[in-house]
Amino acid sequence: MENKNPETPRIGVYVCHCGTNIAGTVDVEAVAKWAAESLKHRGVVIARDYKFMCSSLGQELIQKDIKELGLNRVVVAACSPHLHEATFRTACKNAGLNPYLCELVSIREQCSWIHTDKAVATEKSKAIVSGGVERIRWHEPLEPLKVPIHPATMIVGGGIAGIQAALEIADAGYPVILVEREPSIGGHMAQFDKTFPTLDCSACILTPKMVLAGTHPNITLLSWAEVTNVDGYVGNFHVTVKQKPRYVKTDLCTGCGICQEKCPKKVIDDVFEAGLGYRKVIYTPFPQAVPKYPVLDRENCTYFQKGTCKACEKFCPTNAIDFTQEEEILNFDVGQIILATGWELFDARRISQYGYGRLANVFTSLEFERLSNAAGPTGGKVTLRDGVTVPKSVAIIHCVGSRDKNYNNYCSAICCMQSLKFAHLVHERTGAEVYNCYIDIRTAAKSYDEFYQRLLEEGTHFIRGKVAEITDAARYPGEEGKIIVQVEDTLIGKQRRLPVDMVILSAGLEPRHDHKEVARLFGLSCSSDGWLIERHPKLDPVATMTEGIYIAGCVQGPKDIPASVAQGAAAAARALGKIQQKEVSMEPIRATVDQDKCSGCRICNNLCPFNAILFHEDRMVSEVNPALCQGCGTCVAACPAGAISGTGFSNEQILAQIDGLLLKNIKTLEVLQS
Amino acid sequence: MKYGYYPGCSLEKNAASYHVSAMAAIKPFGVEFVELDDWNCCGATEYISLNLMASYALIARNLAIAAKTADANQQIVAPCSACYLNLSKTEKYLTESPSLTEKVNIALKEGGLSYKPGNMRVRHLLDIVVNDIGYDAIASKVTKPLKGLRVAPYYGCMIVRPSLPSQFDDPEYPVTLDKLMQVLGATVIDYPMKAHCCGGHMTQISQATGLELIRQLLQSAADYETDVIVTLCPMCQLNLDAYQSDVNKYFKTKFNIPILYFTQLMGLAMGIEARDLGIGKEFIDARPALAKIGVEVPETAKKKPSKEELPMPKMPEEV
Amino acid sequence: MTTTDMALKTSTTTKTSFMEEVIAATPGESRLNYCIQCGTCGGSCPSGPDMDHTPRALFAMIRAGMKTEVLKSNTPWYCVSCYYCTSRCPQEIHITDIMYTLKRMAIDEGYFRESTAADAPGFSQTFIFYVENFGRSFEMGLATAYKLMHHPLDMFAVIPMGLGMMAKNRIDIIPKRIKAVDQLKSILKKAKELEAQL
Amino acid sequence: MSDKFEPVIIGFTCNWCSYRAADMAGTARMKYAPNVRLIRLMCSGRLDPTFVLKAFADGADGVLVSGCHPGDCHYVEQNYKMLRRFHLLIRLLKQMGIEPERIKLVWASAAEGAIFADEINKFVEQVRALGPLNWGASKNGSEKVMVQETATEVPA
Repeated sequence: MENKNPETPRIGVYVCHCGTNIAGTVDVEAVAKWAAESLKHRGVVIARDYKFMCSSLGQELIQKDIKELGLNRVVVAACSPHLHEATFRTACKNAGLNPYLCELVSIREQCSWIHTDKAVATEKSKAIVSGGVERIRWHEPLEPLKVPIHPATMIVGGGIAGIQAALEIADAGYPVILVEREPSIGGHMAQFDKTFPTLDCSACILTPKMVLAGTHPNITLLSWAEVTNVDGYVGNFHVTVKQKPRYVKTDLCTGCGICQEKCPKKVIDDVFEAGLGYRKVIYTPFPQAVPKYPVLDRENCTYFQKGTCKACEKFCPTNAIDFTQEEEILNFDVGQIILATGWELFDARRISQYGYGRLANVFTSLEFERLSNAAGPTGGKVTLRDGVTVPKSVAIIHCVGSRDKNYNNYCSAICCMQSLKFAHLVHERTGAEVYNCYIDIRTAAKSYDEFYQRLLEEGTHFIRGKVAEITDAARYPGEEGKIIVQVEDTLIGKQRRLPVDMVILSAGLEPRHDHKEVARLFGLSCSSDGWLIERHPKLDPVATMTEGIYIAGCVQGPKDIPASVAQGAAAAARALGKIQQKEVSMEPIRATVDQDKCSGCRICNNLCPFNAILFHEDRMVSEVNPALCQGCGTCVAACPAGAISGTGFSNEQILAQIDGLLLKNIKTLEVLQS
Repeated sequence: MKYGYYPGCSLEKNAASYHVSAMAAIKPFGVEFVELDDWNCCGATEYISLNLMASYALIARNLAIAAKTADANQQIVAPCSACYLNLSKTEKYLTESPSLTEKVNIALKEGGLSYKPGNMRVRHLLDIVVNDIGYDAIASKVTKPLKGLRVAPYYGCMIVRPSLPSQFDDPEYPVTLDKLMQVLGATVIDYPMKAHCCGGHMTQISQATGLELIRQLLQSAADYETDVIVTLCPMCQLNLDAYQSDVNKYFKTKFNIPILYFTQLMGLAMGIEARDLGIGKEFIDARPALAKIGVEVPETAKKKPSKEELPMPKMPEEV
Repeated sequence: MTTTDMALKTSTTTKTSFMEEVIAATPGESRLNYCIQCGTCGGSCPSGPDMDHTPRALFAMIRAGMKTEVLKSNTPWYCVSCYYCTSRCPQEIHITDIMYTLKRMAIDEGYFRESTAADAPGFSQTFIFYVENFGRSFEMGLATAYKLMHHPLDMFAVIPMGLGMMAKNRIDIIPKRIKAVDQLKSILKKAKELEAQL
Repeated sequence: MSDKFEPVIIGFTCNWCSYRAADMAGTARMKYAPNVRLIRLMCSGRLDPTFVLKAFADGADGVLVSGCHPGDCHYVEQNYKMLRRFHLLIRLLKQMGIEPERIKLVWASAAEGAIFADEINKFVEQVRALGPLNWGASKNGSEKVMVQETATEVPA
C-alpha cells in the first residue's frame, strides 16, 4: 500500500530503556538499530535509544532531531500511551511539529513487563515499532476543535451533592438550573436525625444550605420537575424539563401551611417518612422544605376522585390553589450538566429469611432514621412498631443486601458507620442492649474509627458474623415473644441465637430504579451494578465519557455525606473551569463523511449513540456533527461505501499498522530483493 | 399431558399412601404418569458421600431410561424431594461439565446405555400440580372444601434449595403449597419453620440432633395451633410422623399432630374417599383432625400394637 | 491456570494444597477459595450446634492445610443436606457439595473412625449395600443391619417402630430388586474404576 | 525457544477497557504468551471486518478482538454493534475456509488484567493447536480483493 500523503515521510524512532523496566527484557539498542536499518526504506531517518525518553533530556533529544533533521513524524516506543502520549505530543508541538504526528507505542506494558524471554521480547518490540512506523506515515496534522461554552449549568438532583454543586457555581457568579424530582430539595440527608461521626443534627447543617439554594439569585430552582430530553453537546446542551403540576400557584402561595392543616385525607408517606408515617394529600414533605410551596397529590385527592372537597381551596387565604394546573414543558440552554440523582434503599423484603415485612419489629435503616428523628412520626422516641413499647434489646444487622452475590456484590460503604450511629442512638434513647452483627467493621475515614472506639466504650455487643436468619420461632425458654437473630459468632465458632425486641437492617445503597433510563437520557454508561461510570476511577472521578456532563454523589457509587459534598464541589470546579475558558477544545478524533461517496443509505444514522449523524433529506447524504461525535468509529466501520473516515483512527492508519505489526513492510522488500 | 414418573423407593412401600393419593388426585385432570421402566434408587444423600462417580452413574441410569421413554416427553416427575433434587442436580452438573458427562457415559456404556444431558426437565410433583394443572383447575374440582381445618404447609429443604434450574418457589419463604391449601379451602397457618430441616438422616446418625430438629418443627406448628402438617416428601413425613412419639419421650412433650401428604388433602377436598387416599397409615392418628371437616376414616384393624404382638403378614398391594 | 490459582500455588510450599485437593474433588465450580469467613453457613446450619467445627471454621482449617483435623471432624457427617448454607452463602460457595467431598475423603483416608460421628459412614455403606445389590434401598435391612453393626443395644429401641411400620404396612420384609441388577452392577463397577483414577 | 509452532496473533482492543486491561496486566507484571500484538482502537465498535481479513491475509494465525463488557461500553452500546458484526464475521470466515477458532472475542474491564492475560494464554494455545494458517501465502496475491469490499453492516 503506498502513501498517498504528498509529504515524504521523515520519521524519527525513539526507543526508551525506562531504566531497566524495558531494557531489562528488551534489547533496546538492537531495536533502535534494526529500526534505523530495516525501516529506512519506510522513511525512518533516525532511530535512537535513551535511558528515559520522558525526561526533559529525552524530550530535548527528540526536539533537536525535529529541528536539525527536519523530522515530520515521530514514533516513541516506551510505556502505555495512557501514561505519556500527552508528554511526547506536547514535546513535538513545542518543537514546531503538529502533535498528532507523534505516535507512542507501548513496549513496556505490552511487552517487557509481561514477558521473560529477551529474544522473543526484542522481536516483538521490533514488530510493535514497525507497526507504529507504518501507522504514522498516514497521520495528518490535526487541530483541536473549539466550541463556545454557554455559561449556565444544569444540576439534576437536589440532594446534598447537587446542592453543594449548585451553590459553588452560583457563588462564583454563574447561573444554575437545579432540577429536583420531589417536592423539596434536601434528598436523603433531610430524612436523617444525626450524622456520623460527629453526631451533628442533620437538619441543622443541611437546612441553611437548602435555604441558600432556594433563595440564591443565580439559582433557578425547579422542584417537582424531571428532565425528559437532552440534546446537544458540551457547551451547548438543550434540555427539556417537565414541570409536574403542583395545583398551587407559587406566585400567590406564602407557604403558610393552612391547606395541609385543613386537608381531611391522610396517606402513608412512602418517600420522606420511608413508609413509617403519614402525610396529607396536599403537603410539603417536611416543615423546612425548600421551596416552601406544597404539592397536591392528585392520585389520592378526594376532589380529583369524587369531585367534591376542595377544603384546601376554601381555606387558602391567598387563593393559591388551582385545580386546573397542567403539566408544563420547559426548555433550557445550558453549557454543562451535573448529575447528582443519588441512590435508593435496597429492598430488604428480597431477603425473606430476614423477615422484613412479616415480622413487625424488623425495621430498615431509613425507617430507623425516621423513628429516631425528632421531627419523625414518634418525635424521636425509639419504639417498637406499636408506637409505644420501648425496646430492651436491639440487634443491628450490617451488610443487608451488600457484599452478597445473591443481591449486590459491592460494599455500600456507609452501613458500618450508619450502624454504629444507630447503636449509639439506641443506647442514648432507650438504654437497651445493642448487638451489632457485622462481617467486617469498615471505618476507614477521618474520625470514623474513633467513633467505633466510642461505641465499644458504650458497651455495644459486637458479634462477628453475617446473620443467617431472623425468626419468631421460639426454640428455647426465654425466646417466646421475641425476635430471634440466628448467627454464627465466628470469633468463637459457635452458633448463637439472640432474642431481641427490635432488629434494624442496615440495608445497602442501590442505584435509582430508573438508572438505565437516566444513563440513556444523558448518553452515559453504567457499570453492571448500575452506578454511572466516571471518566477515570482515580484521576477523573467526576467527569464522564460525555464531555460537559459530570456526576457527583451516590449516582457514581455508594458514599457518605462528606464524600458527596466533596464530589459536588469537584464537579462544580470542573464546570467552572470550562465556563471560564469560554470555549472548549476537543480531541480532534472525529468521523467525517465524504459527501461525494455517501450513498444516503442511512445505515450509520442509527448506529450513533450520540445522535451525531444528521441526514440531509434534500441532498440525500449524511453528515457528522463534529461537536457531538465522540470518535468511537463505529460508523466508519459500518459504512458500506467507505464514505466515512475517522481522523486519528483511519482505515489507512490501522491497515498500515497491521502490515507493520506483521512485518509485511520488511517481507515485501525481501520478496522484491530476491 | 404425559410425564415420565420416577416414584422412588419410598413410594413403593413406606410412602405408598403418597403414591396412591397422588395418582387419585391427578387423575381427574387428564394428567398421565408413565413409570420409568426398571428405575433404580437415586442413592439419597448417602451414595455421594461414598463415591462421586458411582453416585452420578447411578442417577444417570435413570435419566438415560427417561430419555429413552417416548411417553415421558423429556420430563421426569418425582414426588420425593430427595429423588427430585438428585435427578435435577445431576442433570445440571452433567449439562455444565462435559468431562463429568464423558466419564458418566463411559460407565453407562458398560450397561449399554448413554445419556446426553441438557434436554431433560426434572420436576417435583408439587410443581406439576400447581403450575401445570393450576390452581384454577383444582379449584373447579373442589367439592368438599377443607373448611375450618388448620393446615401447616411443610416444604422441607430439597424442593426449594439449592437454586436449581428446575426451582419453582422461593428458597426461604415458599408459597405454592400455601396457595394450594387455600384453594382447597383450608385455613393455612403462616409459621416460620415451613422450609426448615426435618432432621434428614440425623435420626440415624445422632439421635439427639435429629429429634431436636423434629421438635423445633412440631413446636412451631403447635404454637400456631395447627390441626395437621402437610408434607410433600416421604422422608419428612416419616421423620415427623414416626419419630413424634420418640420426640415426646425424649423432650417430655405432648405433640399429637398428624402428618399427611398434600395429595391426600387434595383428594379429600375433591371428594375422594379417605380409604382411596391411603389415609390411616400414619402413626399419629389423623382421624380426630379430619373429623373436624366431616371426613370419616374407616377403622383400621389395629390402633397400637403391643410389644407381645407378632408381626402382621404381608398385605396385598393397595389399589 | 488462572492467576488466582497461581497465587495459591506460590503461597504454599507443598505441591498441591489441601484446599486445591478439596476443590479438585468437588464437581462443578465449588468456589471454596472465595470464602470470606462471614459465618452465614454456620449460622444457618440446623445441626450447627452439634458440630465440632462450624462449616466456616472448617473452611478456614482447610485453608490452613489442617487436613487431619478437618477429616476427623464430625461436621460433614452432621450435614443434613438442607442446602440453607449453599442458598444463603454471599459468595455462592457450594458448601453442601464440599461436605460430600469431605465425607468421601474422610472415608478414603480412614480418618472418619476418629471422628465423633464414626458410625455415620456405616449408615451410608449399609444403605448403599442394598442399592448396589438390589437397585433399590431397603429400610428394614438398613435399620436392622446398621443398628446391629453399630448400635446393638439400640436394637431393642427400634423394635417398636419396626413393628409399627409393619402394622401400618409401611415396610417390606424382603428387599425389592430391579430387573437389570447385573446391568446396574457393571455400570457402578466401571464408575468406581473411574473414581479410583481421579 | 523450542521448535513448537509460535502463532502470530493480532489483537484489537478498545481504548478504554480492554487496552487498559492489557496495561493493568503489564503494571501487575503478569506473565503471558508473547504471541499477541495489539492495535488500539477507540472502541471495539470501530472494528471493521476488513481489519481482521487484512490481518489473516498478512500472515496472522489468529485474531483477538476485545472490548468493554456489555453494558460498560464507554460509547454507551457500541460493543453490542461489534458483537453483531462479530457473529457475521465468523460466518464469513467459515465460508472462506478459516476455522472460527482462529478468532476470539474477549470482554475485559480495565480492572481485569488477569482475565485478559488468561484469555490470551488460552487463545494462543487454541491457535497453536490449529497450526499455521498461511492464508495470505496460499491465496498468493489475491489479498487485495478482500480489502475494503467486505465491510457490511446489518441495520439495527
